[in-house]
Amino acid sequence: MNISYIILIPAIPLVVFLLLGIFNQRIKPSVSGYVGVFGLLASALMSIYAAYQYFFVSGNVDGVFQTFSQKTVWMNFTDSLHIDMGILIDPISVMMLIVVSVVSLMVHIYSRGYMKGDDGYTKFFAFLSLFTFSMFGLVLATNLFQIYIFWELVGVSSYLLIGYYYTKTSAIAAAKKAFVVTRFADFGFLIGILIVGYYTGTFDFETLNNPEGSAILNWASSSFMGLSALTWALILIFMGGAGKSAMFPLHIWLPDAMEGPTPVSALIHAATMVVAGIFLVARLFPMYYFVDNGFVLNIVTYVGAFSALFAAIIAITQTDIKRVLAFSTMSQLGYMMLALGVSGYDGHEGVGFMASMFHLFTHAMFKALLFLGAGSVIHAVHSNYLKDMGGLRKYMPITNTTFLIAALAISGVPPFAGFWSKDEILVAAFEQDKLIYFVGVFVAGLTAFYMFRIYFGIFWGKDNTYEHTPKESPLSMTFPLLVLAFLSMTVGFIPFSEFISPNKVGFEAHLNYPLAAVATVVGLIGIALAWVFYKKENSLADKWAIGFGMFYKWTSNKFYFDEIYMFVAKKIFFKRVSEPIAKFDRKYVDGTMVGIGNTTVGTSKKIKGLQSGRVQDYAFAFIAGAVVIGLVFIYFWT
Amino acid sequence: MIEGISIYDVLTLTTILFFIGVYGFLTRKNLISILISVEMILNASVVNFVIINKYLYPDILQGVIFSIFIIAVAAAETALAVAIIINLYRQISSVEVKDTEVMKY
Amino acid sequence: MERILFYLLALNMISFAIAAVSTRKMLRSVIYLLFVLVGVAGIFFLIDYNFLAAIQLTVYAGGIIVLIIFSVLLVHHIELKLEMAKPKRQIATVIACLLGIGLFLTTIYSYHFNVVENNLTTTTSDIGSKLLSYGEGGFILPFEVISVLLLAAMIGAIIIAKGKKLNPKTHT
Amino acid sequence: MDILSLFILVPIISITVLLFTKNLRQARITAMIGSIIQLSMAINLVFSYFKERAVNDSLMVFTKDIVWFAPFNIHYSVGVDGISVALLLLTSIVVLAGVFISWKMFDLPKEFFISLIVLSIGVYGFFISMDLFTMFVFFEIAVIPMYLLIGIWGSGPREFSAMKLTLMLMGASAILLIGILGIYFNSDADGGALTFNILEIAKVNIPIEAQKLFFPLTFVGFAVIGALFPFHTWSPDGHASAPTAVSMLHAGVLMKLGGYGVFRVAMYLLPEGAKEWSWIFIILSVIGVVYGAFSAIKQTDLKYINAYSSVSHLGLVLFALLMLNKTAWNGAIIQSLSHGFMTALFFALIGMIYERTHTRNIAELGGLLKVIPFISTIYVIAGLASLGLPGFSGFVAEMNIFVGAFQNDSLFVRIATILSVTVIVITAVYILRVVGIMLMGPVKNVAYLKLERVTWFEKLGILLLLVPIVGIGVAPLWISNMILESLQPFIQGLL
Repeated sequence: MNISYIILIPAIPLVVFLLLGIFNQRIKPSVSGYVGVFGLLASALMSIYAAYQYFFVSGNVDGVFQTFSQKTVWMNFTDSLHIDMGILIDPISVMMLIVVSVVSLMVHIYSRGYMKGDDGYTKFFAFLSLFTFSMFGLVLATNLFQIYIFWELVGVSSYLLIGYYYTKTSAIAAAKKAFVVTRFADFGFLIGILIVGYYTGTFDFETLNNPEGSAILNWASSSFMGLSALTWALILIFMGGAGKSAMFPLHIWLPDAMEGPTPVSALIHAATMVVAGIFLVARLFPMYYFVDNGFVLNIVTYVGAFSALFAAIIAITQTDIKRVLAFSTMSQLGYMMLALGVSGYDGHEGVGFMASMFHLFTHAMFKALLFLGAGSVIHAVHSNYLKDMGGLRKYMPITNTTFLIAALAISGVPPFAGFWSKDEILVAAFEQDKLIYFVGVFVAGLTAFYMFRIYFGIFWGKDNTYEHTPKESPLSMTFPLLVLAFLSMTVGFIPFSEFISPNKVGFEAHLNYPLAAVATVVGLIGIALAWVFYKKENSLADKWAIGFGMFYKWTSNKFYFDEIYMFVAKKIFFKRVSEPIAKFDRKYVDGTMVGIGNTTVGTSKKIKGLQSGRVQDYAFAFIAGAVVIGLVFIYFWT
Repeated sequence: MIEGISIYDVLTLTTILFFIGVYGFLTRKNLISILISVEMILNASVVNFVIINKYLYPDILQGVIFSIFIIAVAAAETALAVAIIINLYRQISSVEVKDTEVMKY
Repeated sequence: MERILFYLLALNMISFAIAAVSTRKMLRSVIYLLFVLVGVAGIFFLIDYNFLAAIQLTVYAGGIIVLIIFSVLLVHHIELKLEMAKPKRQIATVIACLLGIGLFLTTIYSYHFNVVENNLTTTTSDIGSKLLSYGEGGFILPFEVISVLLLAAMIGAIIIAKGKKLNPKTHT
Repeated sequence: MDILSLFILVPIISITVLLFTKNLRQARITAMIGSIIQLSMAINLVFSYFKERAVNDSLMVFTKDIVWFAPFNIHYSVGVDGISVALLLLTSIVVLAGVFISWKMFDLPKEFFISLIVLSIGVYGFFISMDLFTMFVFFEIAVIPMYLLIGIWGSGPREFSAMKLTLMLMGASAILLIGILGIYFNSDADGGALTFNILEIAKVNIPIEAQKLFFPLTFVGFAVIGALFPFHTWSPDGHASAPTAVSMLHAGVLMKLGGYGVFRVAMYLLPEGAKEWSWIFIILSVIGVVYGAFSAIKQTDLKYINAYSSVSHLGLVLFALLMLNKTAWNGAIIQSLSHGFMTALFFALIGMIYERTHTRNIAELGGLLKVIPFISTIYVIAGLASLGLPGFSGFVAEMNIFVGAFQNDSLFVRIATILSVTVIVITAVYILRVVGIMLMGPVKNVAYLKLERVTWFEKLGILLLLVPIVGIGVAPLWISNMILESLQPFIQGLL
């Protein structure tokens, strides 16, 4: 298979970025919008073509999906260690290409309407292109270091985009937080990479992931604190992934990241940034599975499950619709992690891996749809808060319908996309660990509940009176909604297991009817509850909230995690570490140096005083000196 | 030779005299007083010259002659010193050491 | 007899010397010095250097002391008490001087002087011929140099003491 | 005239011409032309180096040797390898950028540019010398003008800062001189003559006891100018008081002399000493790395922030040099280059901001992105480069250092490495803090709305510095190969 044209997929957004970035001031906004959209359209078309080529024409040889790669040395470390730049084509990277390009294209189209009239219109498109480019580079990476490079670029693009409204203090803080938190996670990631590089002598995925390869066979090369070095490396790499994918406890940046423009939220939450962590674990899945018998996967499972539950609980109480969606993202990402954690490797055991990827795929579609729909609503009412909304179904029919579809999809109602992927995850969890399965089912119910809570809150509920009557958004915004709604309804029918599996051999996955029925029923219960609580304006919800008391307060404050982190950062690191160090430097280190200087000057002043100019003083010194010398001589001679 | 007096006794005397002069030289704050102390030191040394000449080398006269020279030089020196002191007094109306520190440093 | 005389002289000299350097009256200090000088002359008499003693009396006690007294009277207010050094400084000096005395005396007493017993009398003519002889061991050259030096000192003293004429303009 | 001596001759000619200039216009144009010639020579040197390297595989190329003072065997001996070529390029670029940034130096322009160029002579000479004594002389030549430049054209407590800087560097020189003399007097250990020539000394097995004794002296002597903790305190005050171009040259070039000297003299000539003492200096450099970064978080003066970040970044250079392997050394050299361009850029930008707003206190600034977008955008880019974003030179350097450090498998070094990796987080914090407070947010002062836009010479200066940062970051292979090739003999000497 000829894969050289695939290099164009990331290259086009890069060119667009450079073009728009450098000629920022000289390009008319209308032109820059088109440049961005058409650039990405080209990428998207190529991605689809590549997927077609790979999955249906030349990728599958004797039932095994081949891995193609092309790379060139970018930098040498040692004789064996080097960073390559290149592209790696295998099922998950091709799938990710589609996810990224389609969602990004939709976001681009949508942004043309949403960002109209903004000062930094061109800049916005430049950043979007940079973001897309970084994500393409990340999914196509051939080795750990390349993925790290693009990983960082993804981080910085998110920084730029979250802080897009740079005059808003909250946006600056959010951007900084997102970057620093993910950077902290990257610290772990980087050390993980260093360990892997040192013990295996390579960064290359093909070598690392080969079950018969040296990396996996010799994993137990050196041990540290009871675990092998590679296990530690994988834990640290997972830390990196957890940071980007907003897993507990590194999730705090995600809700704040809502400060960015809504299309950016859609992009971050659906297709780019957050799925990078999932993708990273999936990319290294063979290593995770074989090294130390999948020890690290247990961690992945529990972190994922806990994050899913934790986020779902918080989501129920949030009043900012974007924050609800943010926590729902975190919850769904927890799902994906969980699925990866419970997965096996061969044949049908790999259902978890497949389900995770499947969920990533479907989630990208409906989450993008949810965010863009929310954006459309926010665009109309100029507020993020549920209290300012209600009864909007009359004003915004298209948004209403598409949002409903997305909500149904995420709630796991058949036949929408979310149902299929969530079902596979639950199947995988059921086979592996019953506890995890129950958590999954419970989270599914919660998901349905909070999604419909905001759905009813926005489009039904009380009839708000609006200063400006909300209108349906323009075509440039509704068109992506319609496309994504269509995708959310249909992508669930793709037989994913035939294309994606850990060992790259397709398998048959069947719908497990009892489990599917349970999940569906739980979802429907959630929806029904939401219907009761929020369909009509009533005080039921408030009563329940009071009933939960303390717990409700904790939840709506996100269990005070922000505060804890702020405390650690501000009170401990800034106050207790940084400030003392800065003071210490000025006072003691610098003080010592200045002190040496001052002592010299002081001594010289003293000595200068000795040289008083009074002959008597000199005479005294002379005589006393002569006497002393004489005494010394006599003492030593006799 | 002094009957019953050894050279040690005389030298002890001159040593004490010398150091009294030194003490005066170091502690007095007035130029004339310092001059007095210097005279005392000179005298102590003159006595030494003479005594050593007399006790150890009675047949030559070097010590005596040097003493004469010393006395002459002392006289000249005193004359000059007094001249300087008077001049200084005319300039700054003081002969205290502390007032003559302009040349310090 | 001579021995007693010597001790008397020594006692006299030391006490007047101490008085000379520690009194706070200027004129007294000069007079005490005079006694010391006279004492020195006495020692010269004791060892039979009469000429030297005479010089000592005339030049020192007669000339220099008078000079100093005049200068004192010229530049000093007699009623003033002299300023002394700080006590700390005095003590330090005393200690240094005592150490110095100790040092000198140990050196002196640890050295054996080869004393020649004698009772030679030195006459003035001996000194005079020695001073003016230009043969071996003669002192004619230093003598002449001293003469010139004295002359120079005299002229110098006059010039310095005379000073500049006070400029009436600047004076007022 | 050989190609290397021109690097010293051309500045001397520039100075001579400058002596006859009458006003700012003439002075700056002369200085600019001189620096452009230097830059073109440096670029030419890179190409001729590659050409020469293809046919000549001796350690140093373009060598030239003239006896300077025969009794002590002191030579004017020059030669370059890939490392010096890279650093020469850095110097010439920073000097030219510095001239552009000082385009409006109204006070005593002639004297200013002369001092600047004298400084650059010292730096050029240092990088091309192969003779320890000559090297030392050039080192001193580079340090002295600093005093004048800060003391005369500086701001704030300039006399104090200048004095502090000069005294500390001079103190270091004194220590260094002992080290150099120690090497010199042991250079006849194998029976040859005493020599100052680095290449010849490298062939001699200096007695291990002597190495142990003189390594710390040499190391500290050079490392003080490389801002080794706790000898870094001259740098914040010096930077804060220095005029823009001087800060640029100082942080960008002069501080590199430290790392280069450590590498070329201490490490190369005294490898046994290096092995013996590395642990203590590893501790100090790691402290410097983390400590500099933490201190930077709390500073409010832009120049102080940058000075502390320099302490942190150059701490990494020293740390990498102490790792004693090729990858880390490569990283150290690239980090030197990268830091040179980056801090020079930072100081240039700070200078521009200061010129416009008359304050360097970040608390008083705000929303600059709106009023001076070009400068602010470049500041953001420089910040991102500084925190090690891929695509910029800092990333390449840091990764080389970390991977190299990780090749060392003692637990002590591992821990030190992990501690120094934490800077990628801390750096992010302080960079983003500045960006957040100073560039973003609402415009704090109405007067800022009328700030002057960027001028052409400022733009030129900025771009001159930005291009290599991006160049190394995007395509590191050529420079890393050039350096790696030159590192080979050093590594062999070490083993």
